[in-house]
Amino acid sequence: MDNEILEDSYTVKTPGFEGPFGLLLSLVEARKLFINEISLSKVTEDYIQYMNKLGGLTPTEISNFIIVAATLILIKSKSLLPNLNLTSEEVSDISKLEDRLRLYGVYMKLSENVKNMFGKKIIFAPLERKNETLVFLPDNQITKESMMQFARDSLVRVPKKVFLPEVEIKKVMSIDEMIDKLTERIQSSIKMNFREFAGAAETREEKIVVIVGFLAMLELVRGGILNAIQENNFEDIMIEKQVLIINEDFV
Amino acid sequence: MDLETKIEAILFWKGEPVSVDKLVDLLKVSKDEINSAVVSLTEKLVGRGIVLLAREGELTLGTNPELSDLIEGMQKDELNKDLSRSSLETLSIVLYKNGVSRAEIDYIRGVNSSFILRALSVRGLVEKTVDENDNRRFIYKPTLELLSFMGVTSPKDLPDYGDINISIEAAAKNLAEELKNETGV
Amino acid sequence: MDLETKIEAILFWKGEPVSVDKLVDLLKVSKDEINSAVVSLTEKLVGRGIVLLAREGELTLGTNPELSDLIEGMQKDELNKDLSRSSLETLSIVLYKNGVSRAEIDYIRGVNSSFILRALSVRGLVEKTVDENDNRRFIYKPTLELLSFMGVTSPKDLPDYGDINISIEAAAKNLAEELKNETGV
Repeated sequence: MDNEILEDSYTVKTPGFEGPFGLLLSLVEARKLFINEISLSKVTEDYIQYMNKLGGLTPTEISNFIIVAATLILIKSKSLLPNLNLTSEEVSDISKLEDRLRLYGVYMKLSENVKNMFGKKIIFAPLERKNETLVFLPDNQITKESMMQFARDSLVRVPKKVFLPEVEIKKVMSIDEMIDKLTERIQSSIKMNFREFAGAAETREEKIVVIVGFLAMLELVRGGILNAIQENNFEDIMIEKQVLIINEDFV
Repeated sequence: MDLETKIEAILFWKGEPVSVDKLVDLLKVSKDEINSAVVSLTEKLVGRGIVLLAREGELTLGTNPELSDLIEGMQKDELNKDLSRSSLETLSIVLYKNGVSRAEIDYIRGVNSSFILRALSVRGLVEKTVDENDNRRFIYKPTLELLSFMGVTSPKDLPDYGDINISIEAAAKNLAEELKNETGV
Repeated sequence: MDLETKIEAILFWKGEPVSVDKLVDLLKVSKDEINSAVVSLTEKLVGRGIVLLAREGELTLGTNPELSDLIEGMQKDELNKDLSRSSLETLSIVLYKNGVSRAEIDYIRGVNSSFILRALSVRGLVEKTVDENDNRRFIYKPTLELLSFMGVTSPKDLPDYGDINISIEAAAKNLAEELKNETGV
């Protein structure tokens, strides 16, 4: 049961996913599992491996994946070490992830309808009518000055390229800390519970191998986090694929 | 002339979406009267070459979706029927929620959607409007153009439209909490 | 779908007279069949907002003549209405870009501008011409009447023309590239 790590990873054929939920859902579905803690703990390694292989993502996109990875790590840790104490916040993170994944799944099912229907039976609007009456009807609001102002205003509202928002960096950095602490907790938990591992020496060793493997996995995640943060510590490094910021007041 | 006849004539003459407010103004009747005339006009048009497209507050006439191939064959302009993965995800949420904030879309998708929403808005498939219930926030709604590409005259005609709401309630509760916590950020 | 339904859809969609011969050609039926479908369509439309008009072998749909006062009033109303903020903004882009495609306006404004451009052109403020560099697309220009109304002979005489023109050009180009890959496949 616990040696899932040693099992071959399930492959997700094409990157038919857009974000972290898409990846996670496709991993769960590839194993024909339902969404719950058990299935999520089973796909954690696959998820992290995929995440580290994903290329060409912006730091913001990477951080979206990392945030989900953090919760998966909690789930996995709990499944490896049932007596690991999780904070109430961590417990709620886990149940929220399950709920969100189910919600995402609902919309992905619905998106099949959209995909099947879009552009198939179109309701056409009538063609543009030929100008019946040729008139010139200006408006006193149109002046040289007002037009200049409107043109300038529209330029102000054009989306700007932005860096990864500071909030995102903070979120990702806090996950780095979390992994630190978790590593500590797991290591001390191994020491404390070493004797409590039930069964023959063989099973015990197996368990240790699994946990050590998992700790190595945590290091991998940390690598991804470092990449995301480093790229943002230097202001002159632009996000590779420029992200547009949309001012909610306009558009 | 009854109200539905007048509405039909106005929509035909305009040839583009007309707001219900505008009809109220033009025809000097109440919103409720317009709405019930819309119901009977929709019924009268069953089996006709023309359908009435309606969403909250806006109406327009279009060709019967069953005649899509016929009209498309006559059409010169090329239609863009392609949807990227992120367009598809985002449109599904906007259509089935029929009015949704960007925060909710982000929450469901797990990624930032501002870029794709702008792209879909440029394409005329979604529209950003001020939330009637809370004028400090914006919601995204399907446009009549989107409905016409889907071949339905109202979001309620989408398959599985009625069934989804229950399964979504539980998650929506969590969402409300989540969003409350994040507004401070 | 029966023949009269198809004819109704085609006439509605075209919005201008279509010859019976053309319908024979499009629908692959005989002239007699068209003519009898026209008779039954005319009957169906009795008392509706739309009527079928037939003249010298050509067919077209129009609004019910009994509603002509309503339609005329609406037309007048519309033309005398003050321009909305969105219309004025769109007009300013047409002026400062001096020859702009609808897509470019859409990219800059972040929304689809087709209905607004239509309204501006009905009022004689902008005109749509075929792009000399690419005859599959249209560009919008300010009309001469608009320029003289503003007291300029060319958009170049507008305040800060050079500066704003360059910024708009650049924005349109950048945004077009950004969005190109987003909504499609």
